[in-house]
Amino acid sequence: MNRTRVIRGVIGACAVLALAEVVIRLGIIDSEVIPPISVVLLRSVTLAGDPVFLAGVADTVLAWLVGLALAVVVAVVVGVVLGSVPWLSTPSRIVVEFLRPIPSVALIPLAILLFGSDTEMKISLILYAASWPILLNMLYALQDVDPVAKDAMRSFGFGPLAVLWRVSLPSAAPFVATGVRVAAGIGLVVVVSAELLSGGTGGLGVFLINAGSSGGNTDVMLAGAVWAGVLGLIVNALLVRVERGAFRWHFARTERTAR
Amino acid sequence: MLEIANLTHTYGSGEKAHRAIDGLELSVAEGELLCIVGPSGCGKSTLLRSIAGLIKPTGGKIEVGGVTVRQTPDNLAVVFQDYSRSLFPWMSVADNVAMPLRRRNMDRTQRMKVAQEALEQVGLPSASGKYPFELSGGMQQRVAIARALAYRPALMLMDEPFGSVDAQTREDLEDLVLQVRRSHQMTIVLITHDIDESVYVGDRVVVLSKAPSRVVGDLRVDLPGPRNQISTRENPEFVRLRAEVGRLVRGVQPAPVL
Amino acid sequence: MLEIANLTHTYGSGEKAHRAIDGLELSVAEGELLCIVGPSGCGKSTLLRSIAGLIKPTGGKIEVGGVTVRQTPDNLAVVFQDYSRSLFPWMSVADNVAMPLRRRNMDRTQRMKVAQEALEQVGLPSASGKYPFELSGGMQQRVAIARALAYRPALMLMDEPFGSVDAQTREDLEDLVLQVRRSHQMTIVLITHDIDESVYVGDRVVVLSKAPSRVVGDLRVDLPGPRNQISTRENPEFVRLRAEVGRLVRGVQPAPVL
Amino acid sequence: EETTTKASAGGSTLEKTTINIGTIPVVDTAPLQIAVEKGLFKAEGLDVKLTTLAGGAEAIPKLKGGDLDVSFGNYVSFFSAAAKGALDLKIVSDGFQSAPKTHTIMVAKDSPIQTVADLKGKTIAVNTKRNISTLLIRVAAKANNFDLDEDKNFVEFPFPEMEGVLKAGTADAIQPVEPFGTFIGQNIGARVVWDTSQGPTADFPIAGYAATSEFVKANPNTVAAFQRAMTKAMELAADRATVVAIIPKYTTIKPEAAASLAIGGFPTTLNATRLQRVADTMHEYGLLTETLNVQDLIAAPSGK
Amino acid sequence: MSRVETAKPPVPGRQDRPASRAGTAARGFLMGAVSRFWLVIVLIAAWEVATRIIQESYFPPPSEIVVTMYELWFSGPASQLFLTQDALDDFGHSLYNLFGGWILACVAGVAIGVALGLSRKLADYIEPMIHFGRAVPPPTLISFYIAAFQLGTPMQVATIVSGVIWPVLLNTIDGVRTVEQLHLDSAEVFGVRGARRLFWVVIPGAAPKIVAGLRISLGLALILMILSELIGSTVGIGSLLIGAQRSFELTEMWAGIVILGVLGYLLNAVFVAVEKRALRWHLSARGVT
Ligand SMILES: Nc1ncnc2c1ncn2[C@@H]1O[C@H](COP(=O)(O)OP(=O)(O)OP(=O)(O)O)[C@@H](O)[C@H]1O
Ligand SMILES: Nc1ncnc2c1ncn2[C@@H]1O[C@H](COP(=O)(O)OP(=O)(O)OP(=O)(O)O)[C@@H](O)[C@H]1O
Ligand SMILES: [Mg+2]
Ligand SMILES: [Mg+2]
Repeated sequence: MNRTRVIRGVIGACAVLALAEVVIRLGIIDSEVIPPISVVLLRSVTLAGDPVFLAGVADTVLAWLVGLALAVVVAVVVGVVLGSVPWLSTPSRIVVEFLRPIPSVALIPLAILLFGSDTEMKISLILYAASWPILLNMLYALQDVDPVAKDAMRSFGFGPLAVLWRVSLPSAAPFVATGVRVAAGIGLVVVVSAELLSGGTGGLGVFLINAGSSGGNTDVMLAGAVWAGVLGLIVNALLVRVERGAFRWHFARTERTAR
Repeated sequence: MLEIANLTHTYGSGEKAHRAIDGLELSVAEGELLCIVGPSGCGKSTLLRSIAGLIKPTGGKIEVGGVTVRQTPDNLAVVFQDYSRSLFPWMSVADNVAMPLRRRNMDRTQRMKVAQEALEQVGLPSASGKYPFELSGGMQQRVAIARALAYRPALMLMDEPFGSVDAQTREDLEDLVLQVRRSHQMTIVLITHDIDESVYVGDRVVVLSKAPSRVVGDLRVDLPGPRNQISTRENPEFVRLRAEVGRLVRGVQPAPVL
Repeated sequence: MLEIANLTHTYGSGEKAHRAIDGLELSVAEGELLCIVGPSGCGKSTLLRSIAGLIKPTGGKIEVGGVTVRQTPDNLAVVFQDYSRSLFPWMSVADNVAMPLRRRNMDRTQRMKVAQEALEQVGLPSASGKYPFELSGGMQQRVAIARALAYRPALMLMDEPFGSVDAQTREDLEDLVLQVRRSHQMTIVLITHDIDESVYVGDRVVVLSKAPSRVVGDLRVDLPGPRNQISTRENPEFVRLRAEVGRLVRGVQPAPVL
Repeated sequence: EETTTKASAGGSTLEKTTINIGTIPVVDTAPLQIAVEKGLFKAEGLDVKLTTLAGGAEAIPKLKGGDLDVSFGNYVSFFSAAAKGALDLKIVSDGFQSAPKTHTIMVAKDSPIQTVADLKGKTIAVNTKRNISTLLIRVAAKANNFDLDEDKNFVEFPFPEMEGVLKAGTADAIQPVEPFGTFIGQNIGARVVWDTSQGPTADFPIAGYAATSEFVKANPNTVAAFQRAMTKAMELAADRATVVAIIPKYTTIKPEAAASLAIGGFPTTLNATRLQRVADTMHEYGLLTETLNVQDLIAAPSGK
Repeated sequence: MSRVETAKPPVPGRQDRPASRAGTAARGFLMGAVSRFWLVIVLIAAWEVATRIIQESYFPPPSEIVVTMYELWFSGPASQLFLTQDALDDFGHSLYNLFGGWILACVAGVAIGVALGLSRKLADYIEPMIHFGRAVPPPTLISFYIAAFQLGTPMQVATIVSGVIWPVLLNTIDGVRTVEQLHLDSAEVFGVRGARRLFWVVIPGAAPKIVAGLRISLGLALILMILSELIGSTVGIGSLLIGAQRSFELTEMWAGIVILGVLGYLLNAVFVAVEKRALRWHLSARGVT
């Protein structure tokens, strides 16, 4: 079961790569500007043996994971408050909606100023950008909780907090988890972009800036893209694993939907 | 125990307003088992939810144990008509049953023991480790009953609690409720569509009119206890009461369908 | 019409495996109304879902109209046990009922007319504009019945279709089903827990054992038609059959609860 | 890092021995790399940590936030920041000045654009807008009697992407710096339509090293030590071979390629009059609303 | 966003009590406004005070930001609704790209998401590539954009689409996979299949989750609009914001940030209003009013 899935994934990836190679080789996309995928892939492989590159990736991944973890905590806490404290929720939603569309890119100088170290700056940007999908999915999921289940809880005399903790949150959890996976992708994009746009002492993006210092190195940049994608893929797979373990009830119930 | 005065509830407003209950008066004594029967859609579940403080009726007053109901009264348990949605899908059956016991200052072992006992009482000794979706409809309904029974509330509200189980199990559950009520001094309000059942388990049967509902009949059931599925149902008084309730229910029916 | 041979279904696998149906054999003739009774959790709904092609049984064979069931057979309707979850919450009641009629090449006006008629037949003439959540449990169940009836399927599967309605409405719905069956040549498989009901509406009553379920009784109901709620139920043959079914059901019961 | 060690390299006490310096991996920063490589900072008792910047603008908040003590950056960014009050800074060392072929305007081989005048109304790719690049091009345009709009005629692309930009025809012209200019010329035969290091912008000061006034004031000895090291490095950088040798060590440029690059000047003195040219040009082109007295922004070495 | 998820049951009687007197109505309105906006007011006041105390050029006080915003954008002639020419250029261009990109992403995201949600097999083949793709940072792909798209709107719309499609896609997949089983079964037994099943059952059933995705992506679209104007653009709010950042016009930069916030708030308000109509069944069935 799981094996077929992996095999299919590999087939899919190969198909996409082959297609991209053909598109570039045939010049459908300007082949002078970007190198063929095979070249990029080769370069990605050689990069994996470069200790400087690996150190950069380690820096990036560290900031990413810490930022994501913080984002989950912050978003869940804010989500709980917004979803359960009525007098605070309406007014704070305005603030949330105001803050949400502000791009982290615009905040880079401010973040640089406010946070001493490079890593802190990156973490703060991830936190800012990655919280929103989790928060919004959570608010929608809280809305989607079966009222009969909540009533059942309430009828036994449990207070609003217990209802929240024991009914609303568990029932919202699977969708929040989807939000976390969305956020993971956004977080990686933000951290590498921030490194590329503002530099720093270490990280995948900084490695790419240095690599681009001689020009004509599009393949390195694209190889960086490949590695970012691979990291995203791995973390997504891990998160799905965790989800499947934690929400067995959910997946068992919904397994049949997709045929 | 339970005092309802001039209860009125209207769903929605403006054109779509629907008056479900209209000036309903009812009182239930401590330890009594009251059965409520009435046509489908008349407002029985609405009444139950009002007593449980789950909806705020638009008019009138409900007192439980002398206290006006604003939120859910303490020491209450409800078996919902929509039992399958009232179970928590992320918890095993045992956890579902044990959940309310957290309010009873029991440690986990105790809770699990009580839950297992309750599950055995409803005929599900081996369901504890399963998830609700792995059970049949009737089994889910019994889990909901077990959850309410294990909680040992002072006031138990049951909305068609035996609708999805077979005849034999139904009788067993009726007897179970009677027995638990006896041994734990519960007050029970039980909604049912089965007229025989209402007379068999009830100390009193209240018949509601079609919506907007009012009380159209209030019969005291004077049958010797403890009741017995065979002898009680053969008792002439039982037969008389059953016919009486039937007449009342039919009397309030809308024009026959078709 | 319906041929079931050596049907077996096991849920899950390994340690948690649960065999719900074990080598069940059953055949239903064209135009027949078959009632199935059996203890709670014995596998009735599983059987129904297998016939409807909603689950793939782990063994055996089902044929509907001579064709082996792989996907859902054409011209089928089901009233689910969990009726409230089977209605579409985003559609009005009328749309819910009219929705399957899109396959019947009707235009919107016709569909709405048929839906309204079906709703009137089940005693809900004024519910069409409402959403399902605005209805009581029994009303939702009747909407589910109306949806199936309006569709006029060749084969209708009903899983405890009258469990949430009051006694009077139940009788009316029983008669409605009989009448529709007569006038439209439907084959109906009806699961019920009410033994009286099974004998009253059925041409045949099949009793299932507890899980893993097999057929333990198969009774032909030879009562004069058209049936009538009063005279039929007074017929000595009815009384005999009822007792017979009751005995069969009790015979397969697990040890009494408590 | 804030520890003040008594190191007596220049005879005086250094207030701060570890300094963080922001740099960009381009030819312009060769002297800084030479200073590191040859141990010039060490000799002054300085422990230098280098941080890669993506562009000059990020230097300002990093200096302000204390992330960097000294940073490489272009004068246009430094002067705007100072004039707009974004940062109270001092230039502590000159860095780089243009020379023939270091800052050119290039077009594709088969482009119809032959002279600067043909750039009128065209789109030109620059690394950063409102910065030295656009200024140089606008000066060139002005010399040909037309104006280029800071927003409408320029688009931002990173230097490494400029080759692609020309190839794909995304922009009509590009303004690369070395090494990109040379490589793009070699790779795709791009033509230079204008060398900006001529006329009003000949030998134009491009970039230098800045610190906050606060830092300069609090760490006079450290700054002096830095300046001494840099001056020596600048002197060494006057020898083209030294520069060519260091370039492959901090960029990905191959040694043989480094030899073909155009290399600008590395001024050994920090001269206010020269830098004033930049400020005045900025003022003329509206990048500064008022004139700026560069003398106030200079922390000239006291020792020499 | 005014829906309040209260832990208490809905109070149906509250909204049907007519305001007896005009005074009550006015007071009610005022109370409503206060209960809605008090936090905003408090925060702005705190911001003003804090920025005035720290006197930091990177953090100008909001009052100055508002003045700059007025000068930049809202001091135009009445014939242009008081918008300046700059405002018309910047907003027009940015919003055009924003909506173009967002709508394209939504359509594509929902379409692909539904397909992958419905077919496990298809998902097995394609999903890994999706999780790969969504982790690729746009700046690393500049050369690809240069090769594939023209400068200006095409490149920018492509950037926006490639950034905002993911939440729509993932939420749609999740939504479709978790449609109530019994709804699908009901459709199945009544022979509702193919397009009908898709439009009448699957999409409405997944709608609440899809809508959450659309809403996340709307905010993200604004962000990507800025990112897309960062590289290879000549006009637009993002271009202005970055220009201001580059030339250290910090108040102008903040004006850009604030206008984005305001825009985001307004877009969201419109979105919620539309959503409330479209998902009325869902909200009222869930007791959220
Ligand atoms: N949320 C709601 N919004 C609007 N109307 C409602 C709502 N809930 C119930 N009603 C209406 O109120 C009336 C009473 O409903 P209720 O559920 O109390 O009936 P009931 O007596 O429990 O019926 P049943 O025996 O069928 O369960 C019904 O006519 C129903 O349509
Ligand atoms: N999804 C499932 N996973 C595992 N076991 C299941 C599942 N669905 C049903 N079962 C088991 O299969 C058996 C038969 O279930 P089914 O729903 O067919 O019973 P039923 O005869 O319809 O009972 P009821 O009268 O209570 O509705 C039960 O013991 C139940 O626990
Ligand atoms: Mg009810
Ligand atoms: Mg069943």
